[in-house]
Amino acid sequence: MTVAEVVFYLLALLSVIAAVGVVTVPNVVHAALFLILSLLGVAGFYILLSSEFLALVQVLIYGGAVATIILFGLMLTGGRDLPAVGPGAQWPLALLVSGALVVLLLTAVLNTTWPRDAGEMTLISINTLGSVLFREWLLPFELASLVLLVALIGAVVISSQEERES
Amino acid sequence: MALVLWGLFGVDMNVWLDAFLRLQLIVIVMTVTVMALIYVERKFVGRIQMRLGPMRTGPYGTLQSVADAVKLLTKEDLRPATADFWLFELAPYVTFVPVFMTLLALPFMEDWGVRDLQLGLFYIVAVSGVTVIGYIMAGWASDNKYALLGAVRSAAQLISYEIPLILAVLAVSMVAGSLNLNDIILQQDTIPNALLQPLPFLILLTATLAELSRRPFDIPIGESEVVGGPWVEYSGIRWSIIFALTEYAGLWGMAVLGSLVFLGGWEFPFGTSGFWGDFDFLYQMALVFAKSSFLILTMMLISATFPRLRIDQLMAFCWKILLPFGFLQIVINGIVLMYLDSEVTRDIALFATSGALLVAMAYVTYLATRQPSREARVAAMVAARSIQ
Amino acid sequence: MSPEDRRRPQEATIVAPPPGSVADLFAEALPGLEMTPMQGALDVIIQIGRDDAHRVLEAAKHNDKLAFDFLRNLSGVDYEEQGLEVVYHLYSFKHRHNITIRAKVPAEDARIQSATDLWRAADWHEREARDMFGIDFEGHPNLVPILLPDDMLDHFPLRKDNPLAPLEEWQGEILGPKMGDAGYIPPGSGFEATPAAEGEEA
Amino acid sequence: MTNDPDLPAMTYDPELETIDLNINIGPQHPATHGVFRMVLVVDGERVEDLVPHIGYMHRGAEKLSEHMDYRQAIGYQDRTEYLAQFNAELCYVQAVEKLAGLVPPERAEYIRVILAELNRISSHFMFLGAFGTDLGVFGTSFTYAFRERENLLDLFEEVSGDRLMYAYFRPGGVAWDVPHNFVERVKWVCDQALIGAKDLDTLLTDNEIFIARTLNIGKLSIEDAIDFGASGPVLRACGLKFDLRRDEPYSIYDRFDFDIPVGSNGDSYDRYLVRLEEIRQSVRIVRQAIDQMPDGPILPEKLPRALRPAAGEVYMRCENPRGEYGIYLISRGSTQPYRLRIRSSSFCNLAALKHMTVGHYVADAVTILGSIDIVLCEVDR
Repeated sequence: MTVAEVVFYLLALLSVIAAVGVVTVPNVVHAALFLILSLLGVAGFYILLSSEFLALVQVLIYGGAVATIILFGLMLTGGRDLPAVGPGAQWPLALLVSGALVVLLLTAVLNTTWPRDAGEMTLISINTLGSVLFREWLLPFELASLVLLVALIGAVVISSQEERES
Repeated sequence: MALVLWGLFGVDMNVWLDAFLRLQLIVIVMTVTVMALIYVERKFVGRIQMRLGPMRTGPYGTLQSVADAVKLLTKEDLRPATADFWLFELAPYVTFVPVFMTLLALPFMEDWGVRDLQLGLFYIVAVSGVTVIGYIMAGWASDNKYALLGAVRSAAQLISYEIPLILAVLAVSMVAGSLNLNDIILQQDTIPNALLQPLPFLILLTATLAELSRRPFDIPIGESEVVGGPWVEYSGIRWSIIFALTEYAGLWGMAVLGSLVFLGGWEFPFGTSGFWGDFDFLYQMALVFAKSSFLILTMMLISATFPRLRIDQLMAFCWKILLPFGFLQIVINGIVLMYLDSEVTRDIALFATSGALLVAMAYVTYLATRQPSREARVAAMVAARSIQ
Repeated sequence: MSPEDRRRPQEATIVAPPPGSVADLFAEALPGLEMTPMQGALDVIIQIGRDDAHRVLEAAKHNDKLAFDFLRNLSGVDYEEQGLEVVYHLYSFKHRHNITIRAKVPAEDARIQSATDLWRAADWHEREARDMFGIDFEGHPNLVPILLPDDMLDHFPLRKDNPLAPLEEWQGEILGPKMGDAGYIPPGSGFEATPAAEGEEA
Repeated sequence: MTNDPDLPAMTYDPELETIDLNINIGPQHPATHGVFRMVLVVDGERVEDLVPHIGYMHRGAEKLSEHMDYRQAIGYQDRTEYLAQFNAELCYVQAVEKLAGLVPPERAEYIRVILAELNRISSHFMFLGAFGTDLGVFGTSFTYAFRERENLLDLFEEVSGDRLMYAYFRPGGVAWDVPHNFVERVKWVCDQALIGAKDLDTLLTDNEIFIARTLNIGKLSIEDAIDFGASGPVLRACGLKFDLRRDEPYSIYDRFDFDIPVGSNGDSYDRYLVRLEEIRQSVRIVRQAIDQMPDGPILPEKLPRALRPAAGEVYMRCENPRGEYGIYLISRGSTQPYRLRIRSSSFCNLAALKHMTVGHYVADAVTILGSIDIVLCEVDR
């Protein structure tokens, strides 16, 4: 087993445990922190796959900003410990949906031809990434920006509306 | 010593042993630097405030940091009974580790950093952003209103100021055409980036102060408001990790980054001439030391003389002034770099546009914060006297 | 003079204020008002009854000739057998004159109408007078203790029937046997260490 | 847009409302200048409500004075107003003099006025230093101000024998004559105070952040200020030119030429400016007084061993650094005050705190509290 494999399994263990922690711990802030841990573990995978840029983006956006916003919201909602979540009346439906999801994912995984080894992968340099993003896929990229901008303006309008009413 | 160092890192060595030794070295250098910085800040600020600073421990108080460290390490480590155990205990480390990780990518001398990363600049910005999670963990786990308020403030401030920081760094990397710190430094052999890009340099300095929660941006930990903010309940060794290591290692790291990226690092006035042969690293070290010291002392001077901003003013400054001008700088850089081929015209254009933007930003800030002049205020006071 | 004579309070001789003083303006503004005007060391004083107090204060604030817009001070005084008094020191920025209004309040039925509707300054002063003298200011929006602990509602420190605690009295002239010894705590002073407390200390 | 009648009203979900947070600032907090406590109800960073709590320093100075000789009670004035002790003593001894019919000799009057004005300077320096610290200056304004305050305290110690609790004024004059080098020392101290005021002026007055933090913060209109019983720099900052030294002259203040600085806006910045300017005006008064000071006795020739003023009452008020300091003294012919009521200037100014603060940010609450310049011992007495 190479060092990379050992690191991979350690990271996998970390991510999976953290992901399980997200849905099992009763404290929502703990859950959010587990989420951050899980996301950072995923960033580790990217490094193992030699996609440093993706890993850093993962750390910057998910680990830094998004998770912080989630924490921010949770901290201010007051209630600390949620009551233990038991199976509700909708469990057959939930089972159906999650089963379908599993089947879908498995099909996708099995039908994809994977490179046998991480070393055989073509490394995508940041220059390639940049030119692909800003030349070939410029329109979808700009559209996504536009959607975000609209959401941003909407948030500002809604919050300022509340302020004016109160 | 030098030969030992060179021999250690020059030859091929087991990659793990090499990494281990380099890490050990950076830890030692960081610890010493942090203690020195604490002493320097106390002396420097003391002189600004017309007092002597520490004088008792050792000659001219030079051992004060050592004495403080011993005191802090032996102090009782208190934890509030209602605190969240794991989060409270882990928060200082979550705050400190990202700061330490930024140090790993800094090339302090030619060919010498812990690791030369292809995306070094981006790595530093991304990793340092994780610090905020430590702030939030500490603030929430302390079960204290001040800590909570401080955590909320730090979350808002640190995330907001990360964006101008990224923009500033991005502008420079556009000029250099690389995110590798060594490449960026090597391009500054004649003109440092601070001249080509004065506006991003200023943005970086401002955002650094905010990211490090130093005065005048120490809103999350402002003593007269939230009494230390997220760290209000910490004491002893945990507090020394936060205060000494995080704050001063962060200051040092950001100052070195600024001196490398904007002031030319070990490259600028002399270039990689190598006129000292094996001892080149001596003047390189001295150059980086001098430049980063200049930045550190500038930040200390600012933090010793300015009052604290208010959180809304801080956010407004970030979102309404720094951010638009940072974006403008990037757009202009893109146009200049795209259409100007000659290096001389390119440099002139970069300097002219960035300088013009800097002036424009200063003017907009002046307009936004314009207050009646002293003469107008005196006139108003005289007019008021006639009321009764 | 014996110590008892020294302690017997004297009464101030009432000197009528000079004609044309502020007291006359009050008589003009409120005809038929029962009041005793007198000249103090600095200001003109008028003494009125409790039931007239709010009427007089209202006139003092709103009458154009009086226009007392500044409540300098509001204090309670305990005159022992003559009952309590609430004293208002007022100043007018418009006419630059002063007045001291003393409203008599019987000690057994210590209540008076609040002046908070006229001057917001009266708010904290009245709360303090309530703390110290037990005067109930009717119509006060928030008459809770201000200087004293929140539960100290039945004990009025500045009333004359409320002596200083024995601890302070030791410094005075009543030093008895052993009183001068360091650390001696007289029995009954309320400051003796209880055996339980001693056990806890040890 | 919000009030468009055609659109359905936005549904209001109480579950989504931001919770109000109660923040307890004090009694042990670096910004409360003692043991003041305020409970802030904040919505985010905005102060929705403020509940001040005082009384932690209440030591019953009024009650204790009723059990003291008239001269013994002087010491309680020092302990009540511990930043402007001479001013408080001056008010008290004048109240006793008014009742006892004592007239202090000229020299004593000048000594008192000089010391009281110097005390005003030291008190204002204390304010300037602490105000900067409240705003987050890293101790620089504090050390600048304390250098000047130290000069003044040294002088006070030379005169009275104590750095803080002077008990130097007496009904009828002062306790003993000033040291032989008093005149030179006072002149030197005045020069130093002007230098210190200039240093602080250059450090703070035109600092953009300082202005941004104080201008239009904690505004008070003249009408509100009068209604709340505010006095001193808080009242003058609103634009009302009212100073007891000028409008109801006591002691010998009518002999000096000085300006009354007033603000125009009634905000924290104007309060700062007014205090800064008052330092310069006080230096002016001291310089005139030191030139005019005559030789002669410092106590009246016939001074009774035990003061026994005739029955009567007086409300003596003085312009102290923090505003109108009043002593309501009732004598019923004994050697002890029958009732001593201290009208504390900070107490009245502090009552306006809630009115000034609500609607501002948390950080502004600290600024506004600092700009009132409270002395907690004076508030609680």
